[in-house]
Amino acid sequence: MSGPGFTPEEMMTIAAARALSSHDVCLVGIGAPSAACNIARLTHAPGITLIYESGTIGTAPEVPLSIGDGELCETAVTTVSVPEMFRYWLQEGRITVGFLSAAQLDRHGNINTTVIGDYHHPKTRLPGGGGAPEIATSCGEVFITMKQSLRGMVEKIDFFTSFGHGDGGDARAKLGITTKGPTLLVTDLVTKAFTVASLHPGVTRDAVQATCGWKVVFADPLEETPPPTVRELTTLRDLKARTEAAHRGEKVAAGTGGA
Amino acid sequence: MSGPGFTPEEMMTIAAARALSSHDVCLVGIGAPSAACNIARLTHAPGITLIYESGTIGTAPEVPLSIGDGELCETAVTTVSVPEMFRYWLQEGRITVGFLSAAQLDRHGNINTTVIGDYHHPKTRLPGGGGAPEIATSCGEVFITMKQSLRGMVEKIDFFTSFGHGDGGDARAKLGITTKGPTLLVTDLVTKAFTVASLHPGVTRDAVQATCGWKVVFADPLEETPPPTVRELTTLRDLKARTEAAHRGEKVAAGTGGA
Amino acid sequence: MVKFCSLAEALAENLVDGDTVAFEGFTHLIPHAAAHEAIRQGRQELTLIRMTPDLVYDQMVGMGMAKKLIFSYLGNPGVGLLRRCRDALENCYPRVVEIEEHSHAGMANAYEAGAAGLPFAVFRGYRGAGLTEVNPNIRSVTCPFTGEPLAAVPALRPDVTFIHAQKANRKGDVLVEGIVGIQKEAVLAAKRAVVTVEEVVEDFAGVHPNCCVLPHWTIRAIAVVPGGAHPSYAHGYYARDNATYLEWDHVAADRESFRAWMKKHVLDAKPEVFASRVGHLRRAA
Amino acid sequence: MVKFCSLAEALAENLVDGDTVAFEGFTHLIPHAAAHEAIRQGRQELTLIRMTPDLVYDQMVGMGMAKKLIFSYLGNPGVGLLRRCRDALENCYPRVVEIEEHSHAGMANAYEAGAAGLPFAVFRGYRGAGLTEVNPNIRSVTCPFTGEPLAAVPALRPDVTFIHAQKANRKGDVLVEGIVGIQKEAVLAAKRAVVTVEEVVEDFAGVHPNCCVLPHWTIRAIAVVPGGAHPSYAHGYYARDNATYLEWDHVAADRESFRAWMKKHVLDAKPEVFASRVGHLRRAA
Repeated sequence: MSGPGFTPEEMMTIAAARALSSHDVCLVGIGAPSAACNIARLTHAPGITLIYESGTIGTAPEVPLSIGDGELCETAVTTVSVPEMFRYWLQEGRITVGFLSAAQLDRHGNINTTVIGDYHHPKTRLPGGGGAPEIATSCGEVFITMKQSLRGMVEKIDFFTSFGHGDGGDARAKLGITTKGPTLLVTDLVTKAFTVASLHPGVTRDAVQATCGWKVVFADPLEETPPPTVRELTTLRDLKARTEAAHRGEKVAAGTGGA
Repeated sequence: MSGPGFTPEEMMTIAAARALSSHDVCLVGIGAPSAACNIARLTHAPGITLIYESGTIGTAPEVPLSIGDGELCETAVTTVSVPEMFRYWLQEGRITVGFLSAAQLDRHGNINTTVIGDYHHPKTRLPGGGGAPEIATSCGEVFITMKQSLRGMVEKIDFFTSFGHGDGGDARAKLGITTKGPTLLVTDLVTKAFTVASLHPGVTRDAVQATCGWKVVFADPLEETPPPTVRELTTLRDLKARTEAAHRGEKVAAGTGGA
Repeated sequence: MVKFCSLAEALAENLVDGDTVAFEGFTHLIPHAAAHEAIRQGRQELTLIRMTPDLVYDQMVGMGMAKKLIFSYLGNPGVGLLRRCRDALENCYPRVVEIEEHSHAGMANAYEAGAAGLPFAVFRGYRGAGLTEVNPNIRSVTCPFTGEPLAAVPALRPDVTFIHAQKANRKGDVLVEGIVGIQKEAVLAAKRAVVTVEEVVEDFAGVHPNCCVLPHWTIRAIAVVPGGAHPSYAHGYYARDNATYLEWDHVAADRESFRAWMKKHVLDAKPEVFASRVGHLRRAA
Repeated sequence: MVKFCSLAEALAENLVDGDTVAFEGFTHLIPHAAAHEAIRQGRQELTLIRMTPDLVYDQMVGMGMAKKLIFSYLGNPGVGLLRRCRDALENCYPRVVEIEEHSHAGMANAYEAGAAGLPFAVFRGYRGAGLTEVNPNIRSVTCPFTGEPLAAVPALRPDVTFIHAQKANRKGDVLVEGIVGIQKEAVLAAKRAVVTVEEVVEDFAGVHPNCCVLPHWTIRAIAVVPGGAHPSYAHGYYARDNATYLEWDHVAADRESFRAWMKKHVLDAKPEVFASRVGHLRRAA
């Protein structure tokens, strides 16, 4: 991928942003999902409603560093308590799209962010589910973003933090879950539904399989993801620059004992 | 009862007010209970916390006409939603005293405000319970105020709107209810716990029995309720005058099409 | 998407015969104008939900529009009984009206469960209460940790909820302030929500972040009806018209005086009349 | 009755060894100063409850004060993992720490049930989730109307809850604004509540009636600790110190650097130091 003018991570965030529309009510996780949701808001989906699990509804942050920043509240239509967020807004099914990341993911969209190894004797203890177990089952559908790696995209996840499609088929329906679950996976290399729909510019089939722990199925015809537009890329880089400035700026101020 | 300088109704409200202290957190019904609670607040119990089921906590109204007046909110420490009121404040057991009135009352403090006659074919359909069924069981204790009459104080009530002491004894405990239930009944003639503790000034035992549908038990020694003090009476009459002025004033204004 | 339109249009598009409908407001912000529009448009066979049915349901029951009432307090607050409801329940006039009766706690929890998308609500209630014997929708669940039996009621999920609020902004977000009652839950529990407001403002800049704001995408239609809560009140706009509540006790006492009042003040009136009804109450708000 | 006193006194009187305690705050208003006081006073065998354990519980776990953790997200928000908690759970260093793990929805509902005085919470959750197999406190109840199975968790009822709030008034009422999180529920669910505040004001005149205010009779003790939420933030007072969260990732990576940092910044410090930590963040609030 020599010199396409953007990184695979940028392509991932932008491809994820493209999947959102102005009609969506989107529950935002932190990290890549937050960037994708805000890129969508700042480019083609100005009407999108962004909700953070800290209780802010309809936010428009400049620099979403964490899921509970003051700016989320200041720019929100309203800010509600955490129980209300999980009861009236998530559980009721008002959220059309939930955005999740994964430490481990399997081919059926099941997610592990809890533990590597045995739950009771962990090799690596990860943060756990937070809002994800119910985001995965109460949102209309779930979009997953993560960088491809053999460590992350595995045949069998170590712990079912968030239910995707179980072992496939009608596993969700069997549990009485009526929402769609994971419908979209965007990685640094591809955009896929259940099969790979689209290779990001310059990516080969071999490169996709080399970083994925399960046998990849490619759509036919297989498309190439349109590269980022200038507007998309500028918006993303501006957002990233603001985030880094916020970190750096305050660090400097702290170091000098600031005003 | 010739010329004691106060009416039996005034004595009732003032005797009820005296049962409250500054440490109480009191859930206020409308009508006589509201007057009694506010007399207490304006005389000997300035620290009392008054809560109205409309969601106002720590109110200090001048003219509490209804349970949801704007003034209740304006003078409150905070105003919460109705579900929160019933869940976090009443159900949890934060209220020390609930004040209730009754259309029909029996000797065990069971209250009917639902129906006279058969529930499905009512002779008189009354308003029903509102907040009372849970006030009766979730408040630390319950004070009841009502005017005595053979129609109201009956051997057997037509409907159990709010549970008092059932058929007596440990009926509450048998239902798993840990609160005290009705501990005080103040009428226009007497103040009683389970037995009549105190006759209001000028009232005879015969007069009490003549207006009560069950066999009245008098305490021994039987006390006489101290008559209203000047401060109590003035406060009560001021409150009443303000309430009537509010009614009348707005009626006049409405009639003239006012500005 | 939220639509700004006339009250007549909002009601015509969102309330149909046979609907289960809530006109909510807890003493404050009672949607009288919306209820009067439903009366003028002659909706029939409605299941009316409200914690405190109040004058508006006394009027709708008196006009024969209600098939069923779901409620917890059937009184004229601070005044007494609702005489048209009494006539219906005691004498089946003008028609038989079914009732499903709860306590306030039961209704509040049922709306909360509806807003939360749950099929039922759990709470500690109805202990020793006679309603458990006459209302088959009051059931019980057992705590799987302590074994305590608790009350269960089905969630309320109206087809339509009507509320009156202080203001909307241009995007259609709705602000409710003061005694917020059960309105947020009633809106979020409903399939469709219609809001009458005192006014529309450009935006909610300066409004406190923790205020009760209903985002525009939770609302179907907004109609501007100044005074639309009269004779109840709108905090910050006008005071409660207590005299009208007292007067209603006399109007509703008699079938003929009721019909005459309804013809003059509702059937032959329009939403615009509400503004003139609160003129003298504005100084007191 | 609420008591205004020093943080040292408030903590000494309200937290004892073996308590089940919540230091709550959802990114905003995290009670760092109170947690540091608990560390200085050397409380032991605590059961620590928090949705997002964050730096304060990483510190308390690292100091060996925690017998058990009840939580739903064990991360450094926006940064990564909590390395002292990892060391405890992966290597039992400095001691074995039991865990009871939930989802955010489970914890939020459990606090709500605690505030509501119920023994358990019902919600639609944990469907297909592995936590149901490792946490025996995740059970099920069946809707008595629809037959739907729903998740049940026991109510959270801490012995003590500590929160940080913007301000108290002279009577001891406490105001929380902005992202209010789970603080109201955590206070109302607890047997005792202790609040650190940025400042005490005469009264709350002008504060919106629907703001989150905890009445004085729901609080045991109030201590004024300006900056007491640092490195988290206090809406209207100072911004989040993001650099400190990044720095923590390095501090906590190593047992020695952790001990050295704790000695310097916690054990040898006093609550008053928090005010100086937020000086440079006030312009950004």
